[in-house]
Amino acid sequence: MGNLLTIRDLSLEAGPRTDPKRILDRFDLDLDRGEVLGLVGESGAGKSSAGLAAMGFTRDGVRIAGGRIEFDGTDLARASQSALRRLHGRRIAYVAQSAAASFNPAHRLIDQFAEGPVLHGTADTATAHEDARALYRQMQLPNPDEIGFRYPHEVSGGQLQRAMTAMAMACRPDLIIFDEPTTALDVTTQIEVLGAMRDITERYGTAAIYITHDLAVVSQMADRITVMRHGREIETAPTPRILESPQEDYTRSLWAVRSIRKPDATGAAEPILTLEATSAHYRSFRALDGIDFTLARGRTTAVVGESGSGKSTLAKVIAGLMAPSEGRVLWNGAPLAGDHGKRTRAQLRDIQMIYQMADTALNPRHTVRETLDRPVSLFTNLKGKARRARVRELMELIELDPDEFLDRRIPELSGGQKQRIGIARALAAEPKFIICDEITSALDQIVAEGILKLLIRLQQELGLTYMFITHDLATVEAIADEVMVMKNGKIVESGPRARIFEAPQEPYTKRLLASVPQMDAGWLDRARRDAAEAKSAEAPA
Amino acid sequence: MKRFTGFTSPSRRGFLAGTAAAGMTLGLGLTPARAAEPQKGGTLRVGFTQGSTSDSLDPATYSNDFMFATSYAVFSTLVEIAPDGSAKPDLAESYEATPDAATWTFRLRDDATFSDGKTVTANDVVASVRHHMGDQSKSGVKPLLAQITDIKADGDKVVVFTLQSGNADFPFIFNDYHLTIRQDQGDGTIDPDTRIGTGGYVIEAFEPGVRIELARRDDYWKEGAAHFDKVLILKVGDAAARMNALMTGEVDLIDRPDLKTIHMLERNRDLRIHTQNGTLHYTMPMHVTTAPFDDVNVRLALKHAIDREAIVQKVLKGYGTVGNDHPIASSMPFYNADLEQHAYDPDKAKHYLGKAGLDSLEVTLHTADAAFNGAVDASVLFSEAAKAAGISVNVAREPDDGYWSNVWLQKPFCTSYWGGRPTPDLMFSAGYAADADWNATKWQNERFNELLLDARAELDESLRAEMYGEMQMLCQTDGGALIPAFGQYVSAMNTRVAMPEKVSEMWDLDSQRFIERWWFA
Amino acid sequence: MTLLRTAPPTAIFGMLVLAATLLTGIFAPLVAPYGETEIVGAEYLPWSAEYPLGTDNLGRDMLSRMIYGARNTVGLALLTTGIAFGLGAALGMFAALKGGWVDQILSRAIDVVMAVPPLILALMLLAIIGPSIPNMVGVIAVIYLAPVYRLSRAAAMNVVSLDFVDAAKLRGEGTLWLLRREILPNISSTLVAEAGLRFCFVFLFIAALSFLGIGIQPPTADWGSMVKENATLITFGDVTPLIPAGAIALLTVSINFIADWMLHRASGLKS
Amino acid sequence: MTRLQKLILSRLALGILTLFVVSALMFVGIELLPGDLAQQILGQSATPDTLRAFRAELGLDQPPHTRYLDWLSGVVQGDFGQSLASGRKVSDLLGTRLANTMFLAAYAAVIAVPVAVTLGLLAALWRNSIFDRAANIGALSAISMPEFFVAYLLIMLFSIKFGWFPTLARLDTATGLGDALYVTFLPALTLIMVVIAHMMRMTRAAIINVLASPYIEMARLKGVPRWRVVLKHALPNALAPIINVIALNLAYLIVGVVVVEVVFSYPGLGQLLVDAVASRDFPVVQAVGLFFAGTYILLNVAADILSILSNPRLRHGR
Repeated sequence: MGNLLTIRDLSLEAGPRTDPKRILDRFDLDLDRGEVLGLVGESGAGKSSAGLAAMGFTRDGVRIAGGRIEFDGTDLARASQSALRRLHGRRIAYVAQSAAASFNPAHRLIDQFAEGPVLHGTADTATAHEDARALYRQMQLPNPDEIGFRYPHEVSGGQLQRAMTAMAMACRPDLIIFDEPTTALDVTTQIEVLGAMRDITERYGTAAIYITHDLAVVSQMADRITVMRHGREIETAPTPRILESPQEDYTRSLWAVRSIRKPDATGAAEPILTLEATSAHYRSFRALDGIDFTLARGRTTAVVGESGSGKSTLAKVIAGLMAPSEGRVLWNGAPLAGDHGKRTRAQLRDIQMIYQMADTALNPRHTVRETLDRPVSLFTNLKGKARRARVRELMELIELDPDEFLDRRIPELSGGQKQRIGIARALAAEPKFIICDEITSALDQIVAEGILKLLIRLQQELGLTYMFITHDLATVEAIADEVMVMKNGKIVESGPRARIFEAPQEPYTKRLLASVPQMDAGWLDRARRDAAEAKSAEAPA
Repeated sequence: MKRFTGFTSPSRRGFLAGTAAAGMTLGLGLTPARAAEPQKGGTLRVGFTQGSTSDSLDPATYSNDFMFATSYAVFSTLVEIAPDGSAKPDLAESYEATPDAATWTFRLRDDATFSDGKTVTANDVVASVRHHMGDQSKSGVKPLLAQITDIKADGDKVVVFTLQSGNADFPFIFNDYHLTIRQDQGDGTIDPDTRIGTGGYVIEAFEPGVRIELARRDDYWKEGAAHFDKVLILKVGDAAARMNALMTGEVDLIDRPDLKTIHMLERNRDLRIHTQNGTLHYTMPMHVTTAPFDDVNVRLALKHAIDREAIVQKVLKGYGTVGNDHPIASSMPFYNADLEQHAYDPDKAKHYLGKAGLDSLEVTLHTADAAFNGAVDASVLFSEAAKAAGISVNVAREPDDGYWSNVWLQKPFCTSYWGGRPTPDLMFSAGYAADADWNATKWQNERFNELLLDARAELDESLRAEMYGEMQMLCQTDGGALIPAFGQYVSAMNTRVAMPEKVSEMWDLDSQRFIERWWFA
Repeated sequence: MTLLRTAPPTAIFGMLVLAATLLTGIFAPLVAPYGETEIVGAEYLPWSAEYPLGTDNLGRDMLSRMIYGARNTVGLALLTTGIAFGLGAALGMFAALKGGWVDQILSRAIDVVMAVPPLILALMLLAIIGPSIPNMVGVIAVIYLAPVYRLSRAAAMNVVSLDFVDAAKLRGEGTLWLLRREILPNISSTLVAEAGLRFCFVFLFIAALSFLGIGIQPPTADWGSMVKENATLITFGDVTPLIPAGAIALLTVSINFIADWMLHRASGLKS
Repeated sequence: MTRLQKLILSRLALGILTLFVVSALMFVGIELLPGDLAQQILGQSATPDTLRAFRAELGLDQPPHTRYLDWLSGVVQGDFGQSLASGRKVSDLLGTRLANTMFLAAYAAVIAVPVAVTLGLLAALWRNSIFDRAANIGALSAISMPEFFVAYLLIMLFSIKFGWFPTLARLDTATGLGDALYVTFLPALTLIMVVIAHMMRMTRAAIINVLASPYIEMARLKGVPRWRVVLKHALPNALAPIINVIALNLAYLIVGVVVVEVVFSYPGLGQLLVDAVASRDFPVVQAVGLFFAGTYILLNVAADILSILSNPRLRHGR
């Protein structure tokens, strides 16, 4: 064991030296040649820092406080900058989370590919270009001979991620660090990327550290899995064993989050919101294309689709942030103005929205109290003491301690806490209908789970109607009564949750459902096969 | 002298070329270098403060030193003011008047030629003078020519002017830089942009507001004049830049050096400061028709409440002399030296206030540095000094732009200046006569106006002296103009520049005739 | 005070200089040995115990003039910068928030202001309305409002697209609230950092106006004018003008140290 | 028509509109100025009679809008009219001045731009090093001194103390390019010192901003050396702000150098404009004003276009 990479007692620190924050705490790791190790944990667990440390690299402000990083006999923790530079890209390569951000927008893909080999002297430019085409082909990129001559912005996200993996392979390194490489991708794209990555590492026998928060994904990729929390190793074991019999409580809790199910809705429901032949345009681009549907009071409707399918535009149109170019929106049977400025205060109050990014949805310069007090004062007649009491009550509704949190500023909260404040702010208006726009996609699974449970509870207590926009089908399964599948601004299929999940009619829906990662070992191969078939079936669409 | 003795210490010697010893040059401007005999040769390079891109050769538009000097160098006048203050024939060979001084006959020189070789004729003179007359004229000299009822060419070389009434000082008018002579185009008009003149120099290059290059005419008809081979006048508006250029030897002569640092310039033994008196004076006209200035005692109180010495010292940095509330400079003919000098005397001022039946007085003085450089400081000094006499002078600062149209002649008490005139008659007629356009005080003294007319037509010098003496007295005691100081002209040059023993003191730089009168030693 | 503890030495130096300048300015009459325009002795007296920096061309105490200059110059520059930033930021944020034709009209108007050379614009405007101190402050504020507008509009554009602004709009918040409570706090650090540099430019602009004779008028003590008044001395090797010029440079550098640090902190907060 | 062409056209159209507004505003400004050309030229010696004659000759007695429209119709036909004050054609008047201004601006720019960008790059490369700090303090000191003062300092050193360079930048004495460069060295140096600081700081800031991008980390993790990271990976992506600040400073070099022109008695457009405003010579003010505004607008458009060309995302727009 550990004949390629051995990390022992590694500690990383950040912040002032007098009061340092531990990012990694006496962390150990062993990796064989050709082995793939999965690093799993929530955000802030130190996964990325550990991955970068495996290259002997720390981000600005982070320093190595102790320990060794032995790569093939060299201690990277003590190696000189030039020694590290000779290793980077050549023997240890890195694949970043967002290929769109990690490719230099000013250079063509193939030039960025060739830069490493030429610098390291493993190839001249012509050879490198030839090799690039070969690797692009192996990564199953379309037009492998010419795609390299495009600029990053001209290539889609999934293709970029594969091109980046190809770039990492350029010097045929001994080790690749994959840092959440598919997190930013749609599920359907993810399958192709994962498959290509796995193929190429297997083909060249490259060892890899695969960092992710998605258990299902890591179970497809890794030989062994290390679970991390708070910069420490919790548990390490071969993949099948850790899936079947996790030893630690924390590991078990990670496994358990996929278990909520909302009770099935019963009885007929009256309509609350109706869209009639609604279309919306961004200049000439038709983002919504003749949408017709009715939402039922007290129910949760999930709107599912890949990015660009028109989900968020739909939310904007309903909220009044974007006027529809055709059709109309009816609220309780009455037409709703397209522009929020022309809606009545009661209408504004009735329809609230919770946003995907809690970071940008809450003004970072305000305190929690200011954030909640404002809608309370605007939408209710409460004054003075009653208003203060209402703010505290809202905090209790979202299960945060008023005394502890009310006077904190937004940046001092964690992601989940911010999202709860976002919910509280919506609730402050005492709405009837809440649009939830991808509200859990930026959260870790355990946290997301808490939010979903909270929403279910609130719905039952307050009789709210939700429209739940998401691309995560697991979330849909957990919370939705009705499901609506969107693609290219149109509704592909809609119906009760059970029917959609159990008997999808449309090929696109089928493919979408099949793309959801499963923990069983054979899922990835199966899904790649299915996806290929489904894609050919829906090709005319 | 100033701090930083290290500047002249041996270790720093040579910091400025030729500054070496700290020996001070002698009294200001008293010892200009003089070569026994003027010599020909050399290129005189001059740095001038004024000069504008809007300058043109049209004599009707001359408005700054740059063009005055150019005008005198390239063109000539019928008459020039000699260093002794008299009117000396120039293009004219002689002039004479009828006994009533109302008809003047000018005989032109036979040898005077234009730079294109043509001789000067009477028609040229008539056309040149007419250029400034008539409804269409925009010339600054137009008011002075209004007295002419007729101009006639009498043959080729004689011009006869007929005036409305007698004017003994009439020839002095023809020293005016506007009235330089151009060729008649044959139709009684001149080409305003012509470069063909009768002066000692021809224009080689002219960039308005930048520079003019002059070259001496080999066929210049005047003896003992135009010594420099070439002359270059540069507009160098910034005082520091002018002084730098003089110090580095890029120019030989500058006008208006920065008075703040002139003491530093004096240390340079290669340089010389030249000062000369002039007719330039600073005034504070009061409208005698407006209360409280309509009371002569109030006027006298104010005239005694101003500290003239302080203004000369602080505002003019010593480059000036105190004024005596009349506009006649000591260098001018008929100057009345017997008048008692008005001086700062708060008690006397109070006395006059009492005579006016007042305990205290509050007046507003409108001012701007557009009136003259330092006008605001002078006003502030006045205000400080007048407090002792129980007079509060509120200094109201006006915008520089539009000062002459919005303040001067409009506000009852303001600051102003006069460049001066060569004779008392011209001075008084321009600014003090009852009907003068620029009677800035609206003063209507009967005796004064009567004397003005009489003296003008009088050809007897001693009688005139008496009359002008009385007019100066009337102006001083009864007039509305508070004239605290006469300015001196200051220039700086390198020691090669030489000039005659006595220079004309009306305007700066030998009354702007330095180009043809000065030389390199 | 943790703020001060984390400040780098340059920023601390900057704050000390700024504080000293402000205090000197505020308490000028108490600190200065002589009056602002008081003529205390002969002209150009050398440095001495009595006149620590000597006297100037009119025999006024240089040190006292410097001290009053701190009040006039810094006060004016602060006031002008303040107005330019207040108005410029307000308009810029407004344009970013409203977009559409409001943005177009404002932006084009600002284009026009920026297309005229600032010195010429100041020259003309001051000639039209007269060169008093309030007018000068107004004119310079208008001129410097333009770049501030651009900056704040660009910065506000980034904020306006954020969800919390949408959320506020959906609450039915008024424009004033959106500007003041939602946008301004999020662009203030950018503005503050820019204000440092702009403050210096205003400072220098006033000095340039003084140079051309339309700035702060004598006898008011002002560092820029003092440099100008004594500038000719420098060619004679006299260091007098270096005193006010040095004061300007010191203050400028100090303010920029502070601004750099604030910018650094602001960028640190973002990540 | 490509997107780029469309953008250039629309920006130019907008620029012409802005020019028109600027000219109208300048005209109104001159109208509002106290006094007119006749008053300014005749000064204290003006009498009502001469003023009237002068105004009639210049056409100043016409109503303002008539004069403006006359002028405008001339301009549209390429005739900028005559200087009211000297009667010379405005185009002649501008000719040498324009050449002088452009010469000095080009001189300063050719030196200042590469030096500033290089210094900025080095400061970013060796961030927080002694060099960085020294460059930063130097730059701040340079921008914190009034430019006329910088000029006087240079004159004291190079003209008066060492006697190396003339204090009057007289292009008319220059016989060749070398000579011209020599006589205008001090004004050029003054301008260089003034603009370098700004451009350098901006270059450094832009590079440092880009250095925080993920693709920079990626490049470093590929083993790319630091200097190459800055030059090859950061610089191309920081070009837009750098180009913008260069454009701004070029505009300043052409438009904002009145003070330097005064100190060195350099006959450039700035002084011409100040003179023309002072004498209310409206056609000259308009011509120079329009040239300045046009320069500013053109440089801005050029900066926009170059920014786009430097950015493949915009260049190969979707």
